[in-house]
Amino acid sequence: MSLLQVKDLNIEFHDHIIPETVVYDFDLEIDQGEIVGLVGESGSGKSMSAMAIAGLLSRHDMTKRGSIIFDGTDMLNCSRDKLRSIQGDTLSVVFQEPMTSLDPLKKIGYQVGESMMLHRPDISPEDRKKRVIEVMSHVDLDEPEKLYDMYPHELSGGMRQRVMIAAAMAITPKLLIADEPTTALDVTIQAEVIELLKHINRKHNTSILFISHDLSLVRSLCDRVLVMQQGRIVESGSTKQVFEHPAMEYTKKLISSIPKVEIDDTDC
Amino acid sequence: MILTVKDLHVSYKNRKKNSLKYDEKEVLKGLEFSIDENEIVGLVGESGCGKSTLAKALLGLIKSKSGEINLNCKHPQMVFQDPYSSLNPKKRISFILEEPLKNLTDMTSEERRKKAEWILGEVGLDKEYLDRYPSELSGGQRQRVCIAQSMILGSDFLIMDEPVSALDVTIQAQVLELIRELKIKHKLSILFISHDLRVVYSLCDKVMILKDGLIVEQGDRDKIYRNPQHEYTKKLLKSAGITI
Amino acid sequence: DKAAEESTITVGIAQDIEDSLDPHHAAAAGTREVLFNIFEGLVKPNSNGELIPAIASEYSVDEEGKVYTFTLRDGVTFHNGEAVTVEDVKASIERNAGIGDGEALVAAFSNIESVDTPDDKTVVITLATPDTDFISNMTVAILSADHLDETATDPIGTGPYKYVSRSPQENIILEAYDGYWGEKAFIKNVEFKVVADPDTIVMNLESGAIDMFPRVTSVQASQLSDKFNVLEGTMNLVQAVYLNNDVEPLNDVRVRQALCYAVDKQEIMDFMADGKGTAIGSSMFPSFGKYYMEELNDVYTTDVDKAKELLEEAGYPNGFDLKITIPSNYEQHVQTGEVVKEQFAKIGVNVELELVEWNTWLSDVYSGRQYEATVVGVDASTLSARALLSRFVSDAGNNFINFKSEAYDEAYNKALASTDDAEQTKYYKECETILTNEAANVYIQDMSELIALNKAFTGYEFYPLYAQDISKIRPAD
Amino acid sequence: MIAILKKIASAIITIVVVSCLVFIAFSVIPGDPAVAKLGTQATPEKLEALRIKMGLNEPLLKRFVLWLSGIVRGDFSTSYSYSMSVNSLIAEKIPVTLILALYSLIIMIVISIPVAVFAARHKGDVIERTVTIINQVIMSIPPFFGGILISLVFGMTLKLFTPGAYVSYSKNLGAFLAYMFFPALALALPKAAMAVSLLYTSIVDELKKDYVRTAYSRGNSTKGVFYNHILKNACIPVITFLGMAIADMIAGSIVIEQVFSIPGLGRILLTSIQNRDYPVVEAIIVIIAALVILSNLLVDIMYRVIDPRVGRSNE
Amino acid sequence: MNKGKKNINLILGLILAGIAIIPALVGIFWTPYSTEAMDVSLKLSAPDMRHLLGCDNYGRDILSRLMAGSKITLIIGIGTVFFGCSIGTMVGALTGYYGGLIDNVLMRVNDVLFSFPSILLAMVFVSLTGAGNLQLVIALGIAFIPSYARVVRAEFIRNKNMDYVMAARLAGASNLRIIFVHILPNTIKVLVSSILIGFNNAVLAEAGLSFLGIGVKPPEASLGSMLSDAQTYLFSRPSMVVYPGVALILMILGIALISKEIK
Ligand SMILES: Nc1ncnc2c1ncn2[C@@H]1O[C@H](COP(=O)(O)OP(=O)(O)OP(=O)(O)O)[C@@H](O)[C@H]1O
Ligand SMILES: Nc1ncnc2c1ncn2[C@@H]1O[C@H](COP(=O)(O)OP(=O)(O)OP(=O)(O)O)[C@@H](O)[C@H]1O
Ligand SMILES: [Mg+2]
Ligand SMILES: [Mg+2]
Repeated sequence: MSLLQVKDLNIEFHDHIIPETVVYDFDLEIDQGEIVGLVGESGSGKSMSAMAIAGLLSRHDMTKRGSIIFDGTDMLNCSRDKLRSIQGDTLSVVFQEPMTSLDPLKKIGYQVGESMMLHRPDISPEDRKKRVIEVMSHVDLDEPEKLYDMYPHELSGGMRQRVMIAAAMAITPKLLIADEPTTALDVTIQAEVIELLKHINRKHNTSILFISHDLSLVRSLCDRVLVMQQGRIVESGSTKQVFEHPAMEYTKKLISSIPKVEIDDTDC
Repeated sequence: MILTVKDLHVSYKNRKKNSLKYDEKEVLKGLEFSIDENEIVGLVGESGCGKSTLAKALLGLIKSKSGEINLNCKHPQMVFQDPYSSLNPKKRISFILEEPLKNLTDMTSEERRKKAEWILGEVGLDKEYLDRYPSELSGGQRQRVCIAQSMILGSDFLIMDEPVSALDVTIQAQVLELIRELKIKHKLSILFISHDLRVVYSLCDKVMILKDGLIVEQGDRDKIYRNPQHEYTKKLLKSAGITI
Repeated sequence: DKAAEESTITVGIAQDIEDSLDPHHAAAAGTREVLFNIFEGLVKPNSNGELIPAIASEYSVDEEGKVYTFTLRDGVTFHNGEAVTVEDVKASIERNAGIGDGEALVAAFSNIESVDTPDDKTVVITLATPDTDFISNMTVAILSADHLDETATDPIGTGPYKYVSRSPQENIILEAYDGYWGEKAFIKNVEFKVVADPDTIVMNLESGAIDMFPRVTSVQASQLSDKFNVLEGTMNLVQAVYLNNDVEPLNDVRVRQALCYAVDKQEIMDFMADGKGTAIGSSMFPSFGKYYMEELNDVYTTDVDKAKELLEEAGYPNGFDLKITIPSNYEQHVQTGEVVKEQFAKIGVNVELELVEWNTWLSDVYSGRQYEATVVGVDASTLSARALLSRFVSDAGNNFINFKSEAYDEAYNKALASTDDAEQTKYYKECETILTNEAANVYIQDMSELIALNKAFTGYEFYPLYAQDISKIRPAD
Repeated sequence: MIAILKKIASAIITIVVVSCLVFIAFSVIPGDPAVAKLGTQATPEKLEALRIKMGLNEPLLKRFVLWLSGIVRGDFSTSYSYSMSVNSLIAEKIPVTLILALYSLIIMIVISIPVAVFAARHKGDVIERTVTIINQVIMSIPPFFGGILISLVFGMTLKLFTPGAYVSYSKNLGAFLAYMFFPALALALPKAAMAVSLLYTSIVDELKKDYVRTAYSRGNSTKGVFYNHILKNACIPVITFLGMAIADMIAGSIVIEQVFSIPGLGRILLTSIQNRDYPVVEAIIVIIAALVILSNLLVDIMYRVIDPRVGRSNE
Repeated sequence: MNKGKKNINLILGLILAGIAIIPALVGIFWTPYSTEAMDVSLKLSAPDMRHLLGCDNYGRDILSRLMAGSKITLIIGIGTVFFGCSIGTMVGALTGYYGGLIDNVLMRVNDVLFSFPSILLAMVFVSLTGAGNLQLVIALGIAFIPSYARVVRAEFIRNKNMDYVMAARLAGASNLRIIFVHILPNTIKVLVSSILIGFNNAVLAEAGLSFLGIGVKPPEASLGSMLSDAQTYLFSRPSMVVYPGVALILMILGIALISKEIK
């Protein structure tokens, strides 16, 4: 059985007078060790779907229908305690904005170690610190001991994103949801983060749901791709298939809007 | 030459923590380049390397420490990096567009209105947008308004500071198309700032690579993309996935 | 009385002692009434308004009224245990007379020519000019001769209570003096507690934070529960709309009379104290029985038409504008002012009330005499008619209303000169009548004084002077 | 550290400027302390004598220099109306006012944090709206009136304390603190209401931030997210208010001291203004200003302690 | 944001403020009875058909005095805010925009003012100039300048480096034009809420000064002075305390609710 099974997920907001559906009939399956890409224009519902999967959409003014089974747990109907025991343990999230997604007043070390503190209370603080530093060095952060006592604002965007990833990887999850982890970063750093994700996937066999609107990144990282438009999945399939033989107009448009650099043709 | 720059130094003065002294941080350390008429020059560099600083220094919005800037253009204009903060949220689009005309020409209000309608058409927006506030526009539309404002005086030199990086891929493509068109139609010279090598390639005639306050490489687009000399350029191209 | 030995009473006072603890330098009425318990003079007043011997056991005056001879009482001691000597008396009186350093602290004392101590029991005071009324000044406190300068910080007297401590704006604590020569105080500990906010008086009384408050208003009194007795006396002051006799149009006697006809004293008392208080018609209040002339109250009965007529005669048919300056800290005078404003409006006199701080009042109105009219109460510092009447002599330093009348000056001087009591009283009464007929001021009332006293205590006595004699108060059974 | 030293230096300069202004203001305003002291007994000769005794006849500059040099030595000269040095007069009163202000600061903090968190957790509920309304009503009550109501309710009706029965701290510290609770409450309530509404808004703002989602994604409970992450962040904008609140509390104590018969700085100040007892007035104003400046300095330092970003990035 | 809820608050605020302010507005032109005429026979009389809220200790119609008192309170509140806000805004705008020496000097002055608690400043000022509505307005106004100056200055500092200001400069706008035409409108939002808070504070401060006996001049009344006068009757005629108290609370509450929604 696959690690994650989402069927007919619908998300509806009620905070305006007319209810607003932002995700329709979302279907998704991810196997252990698989990297799945989710692309689509801004506002197409990528983040909403991902947050629903991570159990982070629990506001009064919205409803979710369908089913999300993660690792045998029904994420939509289980108790909050059950949900909490999964979040940060077997399922972790790396968010879109590394600049704002870290608590500005907590030290890096605390934030990386927080899920370990919450889910592995038996680990002593000293051990925890050791492990945190270890994880931090795994994501190629230099001088993790020094970083441990620093605050987010003292780090560059790339470093913060690594910290986010380290925090998500602190107790090796089965599924890592990465919501546009590179959008805010420089090209050179973007490439490094992609390498890092690949590395994690290979080393721990962690499944990754990679969300982006940068098609070139998706192409270089993912095994499978889903394309979303206005809350619906309009196309899905293996990366190669979708990029080389897009079925939908929309997908074609997306792919064609990547500025081309046609140097390859000329002799060099 | 519409612009020549010689040995430009720019620095920020800041009071650093735990110090009474001003801490001078030199961001640009001796730039030298020029821009021809009707030419788009791309300026590429990682975040924080001083691209926006250079743009503002060229237009005199921040003081440069030393060096020479020769700009043969009466009212050079700029499209700012962030379309959200570069439009006054309390003013209607019509006010924003007419502002340069009001301050720098003696057109009557009808003439100004006409001109605003016309320029809005040029950037592909309906004239009904004139009565809207910036908050009622999408990011792409705002960026068009910014471009429109920068062109309304008819100046022939523009600086565009990452005009597309805040935009969606599909809208990005539209805006780039617009810039191409405008350049041809109005014979503009543009300093185009971006960190996206792909975008730069698709638009510019010449490219400059900025690193650590210095231009490490500059020249014709194809020359640089095909045959990068500097290590940093190579790294940039590589991480952008542009393999040779 | 043994049970009362350790008893305690807390007395609320509206103002802290802010001038001085030294009785010779204390000026405020609020200070005098507290210090009354600590200090005594050669004689002291009793509650009937008579002077009784105190530190002196007896005294005599010569025929002419020039030489006063006092015999010290045996066994009078200061609170530090030392016996009072003639040197102490001499030093105290000379200090007030300014003998030695020039300036007399009390105007009447400048008349003293010499203070002699023929033996260690006798003090002889010789005056420059005869003054039969001088004895009323002999209530001045007797202080220890070698403690004079420390009195301001460590007051030592001979009274029934001795000073223990004070905390500015908080309290003044006294304790019964065991060595007191006279009838000893019933209550051992007394705390005078400053209750600055009048609106909390009732609450403080009801909560038990204070046991007694002199001078509650009738509204406050009406709100008290039956835990309290409300004793009624008079404040012994002359409340009036004092008029600056020098300014237009108040320099015209008809205008002043018109104002007198315009006020309705009863209405004022009704508003302020549910009718309590005594209407007065001149600068004298009833507790000075001998000098008080009730008939003067009816010289000007409220008569709006008459008032208007007088105004017309004086050339103000449409009235005029009048600014009444009132010290804002005296709520009862402010209230009176508000009522007077309405009453004057009926005859076309348009009043503007100007509230000023006490200090501004002192400097602008009282010393500077830059004002048109004011509402205050004037009290008497000694038990003598002169205390009230001397200020209206044309050239008196404290004649703040600029009253000028030759007839008055003459009558007053005759009163001073006369050695016969009946004759003197006659002249004083003449003075009062002149004040009334000249309408020097718009006299209103001697305000009623209501004392709220917890029923746990009894024995309170009113004095015709500012005094809270705690030594008479005793626990009720 | 140097930044803090600089702040301290500028605080000291401000205090000096305040002192000069105060002294000059009270030297040029009308109103003669000698008149005030002598009252109705004043005669020109007596006044003159007293003025000389008080040193009022000296030239302004000389008096100012004398006064300032006194202050530098910590000597505020002698009160006109009380026969004691201003120092000993005030030394006795400062603790009263300070404790009142601190006490109410503590009450304010203790009340406002849980209430604000509670309201924010129930955002949109009836509970939240009730809290908001009660809050608004409390903010609308003039402080002196609030004080009277508190005496009435807690003192007269519930008999939890005896209005007016102030006990000096030097006599009985326990009774003093017990008595001061209600005045402090009266002083704190409106500020607490203000703090609740600020903190509430701030928490709601923080709730929208991304790091909250991150905290949830790690498996934090709601309580954990609120108290571990949001609260500290939400406090930052409120800290500025804290500085102002301290100032307001010191000023507000003038009124509250009057209502509750507490002999603190406020009471002395009021009567001294009336008595033209300028040495006292000047001293108290300088001290209050210094306290306010000091508390702002503390707030500044607090910023640095709580928020690691302050002082490291530029303004 | 939920529109429905928003409107309820706004409407409630308008109603409450209306209850308090409309009588005040009417009070400018007309009151049922004279606010100063006294009548012993009506002293402390209970409400009846002729005197809907009864009469006070001088037999004056309480309703009329309430209307006039609200008017004075309103005038003082508005006057204070107007005075403090206009000067504070100027100071804040100039210091925030130009920075440098002007900023340093004016902000020091501001700090000095700020370090006097407002009520203290007003007390000293009133003791200098004497009581009176104008004096009160000026005294409180001066006391409130620093708070406005701070708010506006912060907004100007935040705004002056924004790209739209640079754009305006490129468009040839002068400094003054940038300050007043471009930046100032962007501070309105913040300013409005501090104006409303300031109004509340002014009203409360006036009440406090009345309590200390340095407020309006009797027989004129403000809600604060009525409240403080009526305390004497707290036990015997609590309603006399209730009326001005409620009027004061309604006024402040209403305006606070409105200000919340405007935010
Ligand atoms: N509270 C809300 N009420 C109603 N609609 C909402 C709400 N929050 C988000 N939406 C809508 O849900 C849709 C999906 O948003 P989502 O954040 O998933 O987009 P996205 O694909 O992640 O876009 P981006 O690439 O910009 O991150 C958007 O149209 C958005 O407007
Ligand atoms: N007002 C300022 N004061 C001090 N330092 C500044 C200021 N503005 C920018 N800097 C610094 O100057 C450097 C260059 O900034 P600049 O905005 O020019 O970068 P950029 O190349 O435009 O970056 P980006 O691609 O992110 O827009 C950065 O390190 C930045 O931190
Ligand atoms: Mg998203
Ligand atoms: Mg930039």
